[in-house]
Amino acid sequence: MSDEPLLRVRGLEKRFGELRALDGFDLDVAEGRLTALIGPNGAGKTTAFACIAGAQRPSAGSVRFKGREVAGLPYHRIARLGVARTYQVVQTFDAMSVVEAVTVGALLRRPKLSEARAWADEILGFVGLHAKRTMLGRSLTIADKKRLELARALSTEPRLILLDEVMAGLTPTECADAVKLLRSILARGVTILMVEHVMEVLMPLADRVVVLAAGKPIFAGSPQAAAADPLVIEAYLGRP
Amino acid sequence: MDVGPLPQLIVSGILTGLLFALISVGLTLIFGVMDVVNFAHGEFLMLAMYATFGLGLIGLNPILALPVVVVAMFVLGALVYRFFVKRLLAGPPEAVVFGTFGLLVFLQGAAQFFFTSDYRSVLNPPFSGTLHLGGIAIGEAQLAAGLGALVLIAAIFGFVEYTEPGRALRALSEDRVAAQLMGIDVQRMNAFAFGLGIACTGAAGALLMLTYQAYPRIGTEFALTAFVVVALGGFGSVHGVLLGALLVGLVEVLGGYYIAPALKMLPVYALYLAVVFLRPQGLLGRR
Amino acid sequence: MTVQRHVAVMACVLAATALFTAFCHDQFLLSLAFTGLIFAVLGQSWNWISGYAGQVSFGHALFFGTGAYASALFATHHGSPWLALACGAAVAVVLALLVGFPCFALRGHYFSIATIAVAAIAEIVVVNTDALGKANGFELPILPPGLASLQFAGKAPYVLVALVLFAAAQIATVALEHSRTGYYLRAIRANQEAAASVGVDARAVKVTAFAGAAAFAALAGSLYAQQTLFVDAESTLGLSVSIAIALVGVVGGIGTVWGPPLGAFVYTFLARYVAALYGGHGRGFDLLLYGALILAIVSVQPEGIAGIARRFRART
Amino acid sequence: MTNSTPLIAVRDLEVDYAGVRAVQGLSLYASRGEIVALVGANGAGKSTLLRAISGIVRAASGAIAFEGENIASFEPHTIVRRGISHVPEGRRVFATATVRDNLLLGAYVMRDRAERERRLAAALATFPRLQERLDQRASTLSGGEQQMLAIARGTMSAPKLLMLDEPSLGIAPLVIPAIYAGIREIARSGTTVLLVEQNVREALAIADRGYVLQTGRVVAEGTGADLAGDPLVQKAFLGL
Repeated sequence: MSDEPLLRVRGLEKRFGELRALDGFDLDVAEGRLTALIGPNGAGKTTAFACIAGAQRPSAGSVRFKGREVAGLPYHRIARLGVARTYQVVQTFDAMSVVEAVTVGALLRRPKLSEARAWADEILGFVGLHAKRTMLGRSLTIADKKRLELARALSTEPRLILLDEVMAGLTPTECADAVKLLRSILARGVTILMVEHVMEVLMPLADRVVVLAAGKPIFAGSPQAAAADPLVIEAYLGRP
Repeated sequence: MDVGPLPQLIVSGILTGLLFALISVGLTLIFGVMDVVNFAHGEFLMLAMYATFGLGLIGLNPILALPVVVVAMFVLGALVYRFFVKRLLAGPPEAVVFGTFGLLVFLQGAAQFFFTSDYRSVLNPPFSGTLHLGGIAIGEAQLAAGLGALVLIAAIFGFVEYTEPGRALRALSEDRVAAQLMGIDVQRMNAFAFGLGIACTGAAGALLMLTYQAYPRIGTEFALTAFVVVALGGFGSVHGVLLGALLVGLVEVLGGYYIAPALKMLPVYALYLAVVFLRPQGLLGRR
Repeated sequence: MTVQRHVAVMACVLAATALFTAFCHDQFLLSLAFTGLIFAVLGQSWNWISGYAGQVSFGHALFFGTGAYASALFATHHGSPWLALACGAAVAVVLALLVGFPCFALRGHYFSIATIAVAAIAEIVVVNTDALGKANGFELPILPPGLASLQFAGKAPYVLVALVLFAAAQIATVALEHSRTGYYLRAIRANQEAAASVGVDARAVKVTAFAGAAAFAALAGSLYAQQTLFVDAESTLGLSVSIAIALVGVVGGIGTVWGPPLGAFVYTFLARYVAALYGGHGRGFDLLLYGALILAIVSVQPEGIAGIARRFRART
Repeated sequence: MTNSTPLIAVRDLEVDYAGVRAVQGLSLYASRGEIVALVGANGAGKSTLLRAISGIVRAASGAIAFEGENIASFEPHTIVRRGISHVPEGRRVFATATVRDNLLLGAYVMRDRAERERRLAAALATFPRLQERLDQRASTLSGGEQQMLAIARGTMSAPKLLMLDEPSLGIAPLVIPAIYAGIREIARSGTTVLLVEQNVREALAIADRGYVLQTGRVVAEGTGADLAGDPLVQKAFLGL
């Protein structure tokens, strides 16, 4: 029991009609670490996230979080157990102000509004969005919307946070800021599982990468080893 | 074996269902092509009924008035799209719901104001007799309305299935982006589809005047039935509409006879709720 | 708006209405004020679910009618109209839970049409039930006037009672805006999927708000029944009532504290003005005007009159 | 027009997609009769570029010159009429329509009936497997056949420029050669092809020239053969 990782996925399958988006997906995520999920387009990374977080119901397989089976539980129940996420295409509450949007997340563990607002402010300070707390979600830049999503996810005090392409579309400076932020999230004791395609970012950051191709894991190990693995290169570039 | 009134009721249910189908096919067409639930759909039906009544005053019976009404409603529909619905589609998601809802209130108010709440029926009905076919008695007017609806539904199906604009409509309702990549002008086709949908309703309005009376709130009654029909068949499914309409027609007529006339709509609404709770995509709809 | 601002506006509205009631002796104006307040409460309760949570209902008369019928029945058979108010609200809450649970699995137009269907079923059932007076409705017993019997000689006391209910609805709405449920409702409207990702059980939250809204609508229905001493299906459960309630909300502005009262004021004012101009023929012209108003508002300012006011404030 | 003016030239294009600036100051061109491959990792902006050219997504700034005319602000249906056809990612055939109807929809902008029939015959000659499936619904086709249908549909409007987005994605490996043979044949008949591919080696093998894209910019260009041996390509793909 004690040696089971924080998240353990076994034989996960997700079918959409004929298409098998996930086809026997296995994954272990160790507590307190940053694990990265990479793979070519259409490999099933976002579907894997959706199935782990509960946004979609897996067709088969097991997802154990903190030693407990969570596959097929409703989305909000899994969030309450301590899994938070961001989206590949940002999903902010556009009509709410920044602090209100984060308060929605903060209310999960702090039902009293005043406490939730205070906590939201603290998290906004942590992600560097405090100065924009009264702006509407829809008027933020892309980088700030991503920060807002991150703040909303963190405000639920998750044990595990799933980050889907948080770096996409960011300028190099914004990327560097994001890397710093990820490190400080790890320092808070939050485990990270992230989908990312900029390997450059992952190299110094990830403890372990899992490469997904056609719905199956084809490699698990250090980022350096992944970049040199012939199977991984073939998955990306096609057969030589 | 005595089968009682059942055959009579079934015929009557089918004839009623065909008219429902004609009204609903317009609703589902508009929804399929542009994702708009036209809450004012019944009010266009009401307008068409008044138009038919008006044309009756200058001597055209409903059958002769039908083509005039259809063309007028098509133009009206296309204009309403061009100058109103198009703007709503660019706004927030509730805009379309509230906009067509506002249209409902506006048109109903206008009818009450200009035509009063009186019931109007055409003064020159072309059919008045009753046919007796093997023990089944059918009003000629009801039969004519049902058969007229059948012909028009067949025409619409044929149009959607076998013509170039019909193909474009189907393409748009299936995948808007892919349709654009084929070179289909979405705004033009939307206006066309809205016009066509309203024209279908217009035709139904003309046929309804063979057996019904026009009054300002008749639209809401039929629209409610049309929503049920469309939801049963699956929103956007043209073929599903025929199935849904016949089902609703039969349920309404049989329910009215075997339960109580005043309760005839009860099983229809119950059927709607049962279907949306158990099979939200409708009987033939795709998810 | 801050809470202090709400309190200030509230105080002004209450004082103005109370003064008007004290000094106005025109029974017709008073009965208009009563209607306006009832519609403000109805529009506000509709706003909870259709405005804040964005689930557009066209069947809200269900709860107005439930309150009217339940309290009328209770008052007829058991006496105290005050208990009847509570009874009407309780029945409406139970009904809201029963109806809301399956209906909130539906989204968008499927939900809207389901609300119409449920209200229509209720109307058909009432119209065909002997104990409820069928289509003719039934009259409430006339009791000696007084606060205990909730029956009064003039219209003014009714307005004051409605004013109390209105104040309660407004306070409840401000409280809702500053509560966990209020935040959750707005998050659901903004993005239900993202709300679920931070632990919001959308269906439970919506059902909760629905039950609260039903209670207020039922209280409005009970007061209405006590004032007219008569209930019938069409004027309490009919689709046209549901439409009028939504109209008040849309015209005033959804998702705001002061939108529905504003919409109710415009609604009753227009009706009165039009009736005065056109006499008995006015029926229909008011709808025409509201329809035109909605069309104009939706194409120009989808946030309703309250939205226009807010925009104006933001500019100055 | 002389052969020295390219058929299409994109200059300093910036495009936002799904809230991200997916194309950031991109320039490239394609001459008549060329096959030009666009390769790069997820999120490099390839699909967004195609969407901007076909008008599905509006460019934020920059120019798209097609036969010397800037089409950057044109409506999609006008762009199709100008002679650009876009076969989108994920095939997007009209599933409930028959194969024939799908093909005829491809020729929607052609008024001449006889010409339409000629195009139909040509398309069926390129992909003979569609011939026997003409009256079947597109949904009954296999993934590979659907891809053939999508490409054939794209050629029905007799385009001068055919843009293909990931034609080998999610297709059984056995079918891919038939698809590529079809693409080669279409190019031989004089149509310029812009090919976006994940399968770099395959794409560069048939391309005259290629561009390597990374985070919305061109990082390398050259002939197909040159790029195929360039270690930069592998780096770009793995996001290094």
